[in-house]
This record gives sequence, C-alpha cells and structure tokens, in this order.
Amino acid sequence: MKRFSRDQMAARVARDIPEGAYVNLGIGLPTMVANHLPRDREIFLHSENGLLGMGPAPAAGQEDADLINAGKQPVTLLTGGAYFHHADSFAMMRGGHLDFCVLGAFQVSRTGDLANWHTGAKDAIPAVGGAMDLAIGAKSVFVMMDHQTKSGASKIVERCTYPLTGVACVNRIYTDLAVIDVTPEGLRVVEIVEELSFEELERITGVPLVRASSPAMAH
Amino acid sequence: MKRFSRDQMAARVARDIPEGAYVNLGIGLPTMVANHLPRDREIFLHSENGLLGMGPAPAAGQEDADLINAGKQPVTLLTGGAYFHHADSFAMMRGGHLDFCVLGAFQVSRTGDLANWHTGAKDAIPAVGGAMDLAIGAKSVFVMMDHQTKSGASKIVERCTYPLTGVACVNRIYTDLAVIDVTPEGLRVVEIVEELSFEELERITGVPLVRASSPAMAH
Amino acid sequence: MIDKTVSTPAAAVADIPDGATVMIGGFGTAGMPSQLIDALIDQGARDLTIVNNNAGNGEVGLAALLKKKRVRKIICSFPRQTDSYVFDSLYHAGEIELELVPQGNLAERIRAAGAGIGAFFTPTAYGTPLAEGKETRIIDGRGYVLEYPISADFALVKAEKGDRWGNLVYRKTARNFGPIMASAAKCTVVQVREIVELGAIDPEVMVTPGIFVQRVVGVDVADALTQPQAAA
Amino acid sequence: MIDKTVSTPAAAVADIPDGATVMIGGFGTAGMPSQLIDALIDQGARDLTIVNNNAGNGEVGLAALLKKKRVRKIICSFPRQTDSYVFDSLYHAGEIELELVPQGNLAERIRAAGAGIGAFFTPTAYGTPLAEGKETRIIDGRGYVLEYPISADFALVKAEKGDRWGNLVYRKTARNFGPIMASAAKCTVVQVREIVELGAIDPEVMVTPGIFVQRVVGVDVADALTQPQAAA
Repeated sequence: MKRFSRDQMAARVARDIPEGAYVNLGIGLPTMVANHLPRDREIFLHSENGLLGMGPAPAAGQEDADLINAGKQPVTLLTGGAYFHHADSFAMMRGGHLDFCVLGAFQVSRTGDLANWHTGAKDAIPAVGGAMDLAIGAKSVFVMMDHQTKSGASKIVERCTYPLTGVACVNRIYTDLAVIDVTPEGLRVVEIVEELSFEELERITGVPLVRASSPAMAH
Repeated sequence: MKRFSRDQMAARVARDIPEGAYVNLGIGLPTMVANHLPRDREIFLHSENGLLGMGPAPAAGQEDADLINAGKQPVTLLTGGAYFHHADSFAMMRGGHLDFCVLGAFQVSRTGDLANWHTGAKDAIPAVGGAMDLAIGAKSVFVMMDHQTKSGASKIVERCTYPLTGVACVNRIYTDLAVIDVTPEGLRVVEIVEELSFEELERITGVPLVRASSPAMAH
Repeated sequence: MIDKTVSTPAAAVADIPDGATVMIGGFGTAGMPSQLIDALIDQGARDLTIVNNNAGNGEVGLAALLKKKRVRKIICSFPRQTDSYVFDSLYHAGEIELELVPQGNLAERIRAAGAGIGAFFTPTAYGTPLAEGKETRIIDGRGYVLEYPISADFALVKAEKGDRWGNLVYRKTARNFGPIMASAAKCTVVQVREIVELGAIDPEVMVTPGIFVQRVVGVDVADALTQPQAAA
Repeated sequence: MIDKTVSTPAAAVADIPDGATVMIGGFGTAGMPSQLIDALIDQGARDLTIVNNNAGNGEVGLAALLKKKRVRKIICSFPRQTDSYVFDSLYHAGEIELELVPQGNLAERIRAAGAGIGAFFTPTAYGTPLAEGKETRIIDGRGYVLEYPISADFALVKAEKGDRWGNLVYRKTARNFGPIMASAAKCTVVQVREIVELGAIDPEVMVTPGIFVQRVVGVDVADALTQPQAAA
C-alpha cells in the first residue's frame, strides 16, 4: 500500500496554514511542518517556553543557550519576534490566541479526544510538559501521526485506551493514509492516499468514516 | 480639646514606615504622608495605575499627561522605578507584596472592618476604584481619619453602618486623637493626644479600648 | 506580507456593530484612545456595552459617546468624578446600566478573559456589598469571591509605538489597561503615536506582541492634543 | 540606602532551612540558576520540596541536588528527559515524591500565588487523569478544573541584569519562569550576570520590579560556563 511520506504529510499540513497564522508546532513530527512553510508567507511560530516569531535553527557555532524552543533545541528569533515569561506564554495558548497547534498523537478518538502524553505503562515515569495546554490551546488543533501502530492497529479509535491529553479537542487528523476532519457528524475523510479506497480506509481505521461532501476531495 | 493636626498625623504615620518599605498611599489625607518621609530613607511608593518608585509632583510646566498617580495628578518617577500594566499592578497588591497601605476611612469597626467607599446614600453614584483592592492589598493596612464626624459621632464603631470596603483588614488607626492598633484582644491604644485621658478617649470612641501594655506608650 | 496598519481611525472602527461590547483603554485620560473614540462616535454604533475604568470626563471622548446615548451599559470601577456629569445625569435618569467592579477585579477579569481562565477566586470585595449574590469560598482561612472573565468584541487601545505585525510598546502610566484589554477582545484596534519599522521594537522590551492586535492606526498626537474634540 | 546585593551565592542561600519549598527557575538549562543551586547543595538543606519545570539533567545542578537525596518532593511538568537518570532512579526506588502538573497550569498556579488569587478554573487537563480527584465545573459549556496556587519559601532565579533595588531584566528565553517565581516566594534570590547601577534599567523595560526580589548576587557567567560543577 502506498503511504504519504513524512515530508508529504508535513507539506500537506503546511498547505493548510495561511499567511498571518499564529502556530505552535509540537515536538517531533510536527516540527517538520516548519520546513514546508513557504518563505514568502509570513507565519508566526510560537514556542511555549516564551517565544513568538521563532526562526529556523541557527548556523553551527551560532547557537545561544538562552534561545531555545520547547524541545530545548537552539533556535533563532525573526525580526519582529518577542520574548515573554511562562505565564504570559501559556495565557496566549489557553486564551485561544493561537490559530493552529500541530501535535503528534498515540490515539485520536472519533469525537476528537486526544491521547499523546502517556502510554499508560505502569513503570513509565509520567511527564506531560505542555501537551495538555497545547491540546486545548488553539482555535484549531491538528494531529499528525501514522494511521496505524507498528503492529497494524488503528490509531484512530472509537474511544482512546491510552490516558487522555484532552477531550474533544482535535479538529483535523493528518496520517500517512488520509486527511480526516473531526466533525459533529463524525470523522469526515478529506483526502486519501492514491490507490486506497474509502471502503478500504474505513476497514483499516476500524471506526465509521463519513465521505466528504465534495467529490473532488475524497476519491 | 487638643487634637493632632493633619500634618502631625501624617508625620506620625511616616515615622512608622521604615526604610525599604513598599507603600501605597491612598487618595486624600494619606497623600500627605509622602511629605513627611525623610529624604534619606529609601521608601518605594506604589501607585495602583501602574507605577512603583513614585516621586514627588513635577515642577510647574514639567507635567506629563502620561505620568500620573491613582488620583490622576501628575507625578514623577524616581531613578530605579518601574511601569507596569493594571493586572500586574493589582497582582502586586492582592499578592501581599506591599508592606503598607495608608487609607482614609468613614468608619473602622472594632474588628478592623473598613468602610471608606460609599456613604450608603441612595442617590449617590457608587464608585469604588481601587479601594477594596487596597483594603486587602498590603501586609499592614493603616487608616488615617478624624476620630469623629463633624457632628461628633465616633468613626471607630462596634459595627460599620456604612457599606464595607473590606472585612477585618485594618491593622492600625491614626486619628486626630490617638493611634490605635486593631488586635485580637481588641482596640489597643498606642498613643493619645496630650491632655486627653484613656477614659475620656474611650468615652468619645464609644467602644471598649485596651490600654497598651507598655506604660510609655499610652498615658 | 502581513500588514495590520490601517490608514484612518474611521476605517479602523468601521465594522463595530450595534450591540457590541467595546473595551476602551485608559485610566482617566492617560492611555485614552481619543481618536478611536471620536471615530466610533462618528461611525454611529449604538446599544454598546463599554468597559473602561471610568465613565468619561467633561464632554469629550467617552463622555461624548455617552452623551449621544450610544451606550446601554458601562462596566467600570470609578464612574463618579468631578467632571463626570454626563454619566451622572444619564445614571440618575435611568438611561444607562452600571456594573461596578473593584479596579483590581476589573483588571483581573479582563486578564482572565485573555488567558482562558474560566473563573477565579479573589479576596477583593469579599464581605462587601459588591460581593452580594456572588459565590464565595473560604480557602486556607481567607474569604474569596468567585469572579468571571470579561471579554469584548473590540478593544480600543492607545500605545506609543506599533509595527505592521501589531507589536506594541506604551508610554509611562498610559500603559494601564492596554495590554490586558488587547488580550481580551476578538478585535483589538490600537492608535499609536508612531508606526515603526518591524524590528524597531526590541523583542526584550515588547509589551504587547502582535498576536493580540488586529489593527494599528497612526495618530498624530500633536494634533490630538491641540485639536478640539470635534464630536463633543 | 537599600542594597539587596549579596556578595556570594553561599551567603544568598545560607538561611534556607530543612523542609523548605524552593522554586528554581529555568526551562531545561536556559535560566537555570546553577550557581545558586550549587550553593544550596554545599549548604546542606534537606527534605526540600522543589518546584521546577523539569527534574534535572545529567548530574549537575538540580540533578546533583536530587542525587544527594536532599529533595523529598518535586513539583514539575516534565521530569522524564533523555538525561534525567538521577530522578528516574530515585523515582523508581520510591525515594522521591512527584506532583505532575501540566506546564501551563504550573505557570498559572505560580502566578496565582504571586497575584493573591485563591484558586482558578483552568480548561487544561479537564477530563484527563491529571484532573482526577480535583473539583471540576462546566462554565459556558466548557469543562474546567479548579487549581490552587503554588507558593514557596524561596525562589532561586537567574536573570541577566539586576540593580541594588532588585530590579531585573532577563535574556531571551531564559526569562521563562523567573518573573512569576520571583512573585510567588517569600524570599527571592537572584543570580545575575551583571549588577548595574540604579537607573541603568529603563523603567519601561524592567521585567521584574524589585518589590519581588530580596537578594541579588552577581555571578560571572564565563566562569559558570567553563568551570566544572564542583558539586556534581
């Protein structure tokens, strides 16, 4: 079966982010979205450790230990960017001022519940960071993840079995097989990878899906 | 009967404010305290409209409409002072970071309830400003007021008849007749104007008073 | 390229509808966005709810807006001033609704709206008439009142400098309600003395990042100070 | 004359008692007050409750404090990191208590302590295991969790510049928890790269006014970066 590559997924997310958007890209896969944002489009990247207008990684040797992102990697600040403290930074998120958050996930439920911080393993040390703030911290929350686990189980589920990060918070899911909106009418398929039918996608996903109304969107 | 003048009252309050104190002086009579703070003592005046390190009024012609105090009068900023927004300014107060607030009052009760924002007159337009924030906004709340109303009624009362500004918030009362602490044991007289006896003060006040334990303090 | 600058105050407030809740910055006249208020008066929106610390001075700015009977309700901490006669007469005539809020609770409620806080327990006003009918709670032996956020459709704010991304710095105590109101409104409109190039505001010094600002309009302050308020 | 400067990190932390709650600034190593932490290790206080976003890296700073078994409990959002093996082994051995708090709730709870807020309703963590046992409420159709302030006996903070009144500015993202922790502790101790004259920090630019700071100690950062952490 053909699948979207990670770069294709990141490019697909980037396409949905318009000029002028305020965006937080979560750690891991979502970080790749930054590489696909067109340079001529002014987009404001937020990092929850107190940074708005985040630029690309600095050149080697130009790293500044006081200028890092939420993943604790060295970054730069664009002209026009700003620094602020943690309470102000999370107020920005919780207050709904970000247009988009893009997050990784273990599972997303049919109603948009998100599980992405803890596998529930008993001996695992729990660590949440900003995950729960990000989950509720944007007008639109996008999830980027593989459609299935390595063992082939669907990560889109009727009900999350992993501990939740947020309830009914996901708006759109980008996987290596499809782009799916979480809507009041159910999971609506916006796009499917080539050579995969809606019926086959629904079988792999294991929960009911809804066809997009526009015939141009899903094939 | 001899009474403390307003200047004497202000000087008496000033004596109780040590170097390094963070202080908010309320509108009206308390403002006079600033004139009596010794110049060699570094004291930090806070104004709730977003100012710490407030200096004296500017020379005529030097007024700046953007640099005013809570009474909307032109002021100056000392070297080392700071500006901040209203939420930060009231956080400073509510969070207990000020050492002293000095406020005027209509009435103070035996248990330190304060009434200073509204006479309760039915046709009066209510206006509270920062009064209620100031009442709870310092480690020690000092009240400066005449001991009696113009008609001779005590302003220190068993229970306030005017609408309250704050409950059990006053620590010390400076009047034109005495200095009185609000303590768990009752109103303890720290100082009385010359030629007035404790008994006479208690009669005028109309609520039970307690003698200071130190004989040097009350006569 | 993102450019939030707008050419005139009139254009900046053109879409404020009847019935809108509008925050107006300023403490007294410091930080009062006079040109935006005048533009709002000219624009004609009515049935407004206004959030401001005061209720207008003399017959200019907010007082002028009140005088034209455009305001249904005002949320403020200190309506009564020596020169608040416009508000006073409307209030006595029952022609305006007043929600009186202690100044620090007003600031914190606005901040809460901007910060996504659903409600908070504040010690201010506990045990007073302004807490009547409100939920209270004793926490660690201290009394608190539950207060809810105040948000707005529009905020009109005055700042010192702004750039095309909407980044702002203020001047002295004119900062007052500007930063929190900017965070609490769906659409924040800012009049600045000077529009500066992107990068002219040091990122360490920025008070309001552009994320909180939708429109910036340059206003010549020299004009503002000398020109009589047309709408009064 | 008020002079909050202290000559050495050791003197600045000398009176932190056993059992104290100590906030430590920093996000990872940015803003981490390493010299103050080392001084605290040398000082010997134990049975501490530490508030920090993380739970230490490698074997220096906070990790070194943990390794010496001085910490009874840690309140943080993200203890597990690639190099958090000191914490990991203590946790698995049941030798340290962990209160896990989502990062934004951690920041807001610290801010609430500094701002005198008794408790607040936050949407973060609603419906998740981290809200279990906590009071919840639906406000305007959205679920919220009631969270309480986190205050401390001491805060150890790193800033860029400070003056004798305790006024501070920070550097880039090293600002992170500094300003809010400074507001939430009874005694805030700050290590700065440079002690400056009063007036050297512009009043418009000051991030932490001295009211929140009790002690300032100058630390040579060049030393700090090159010198091996003695206490590790």
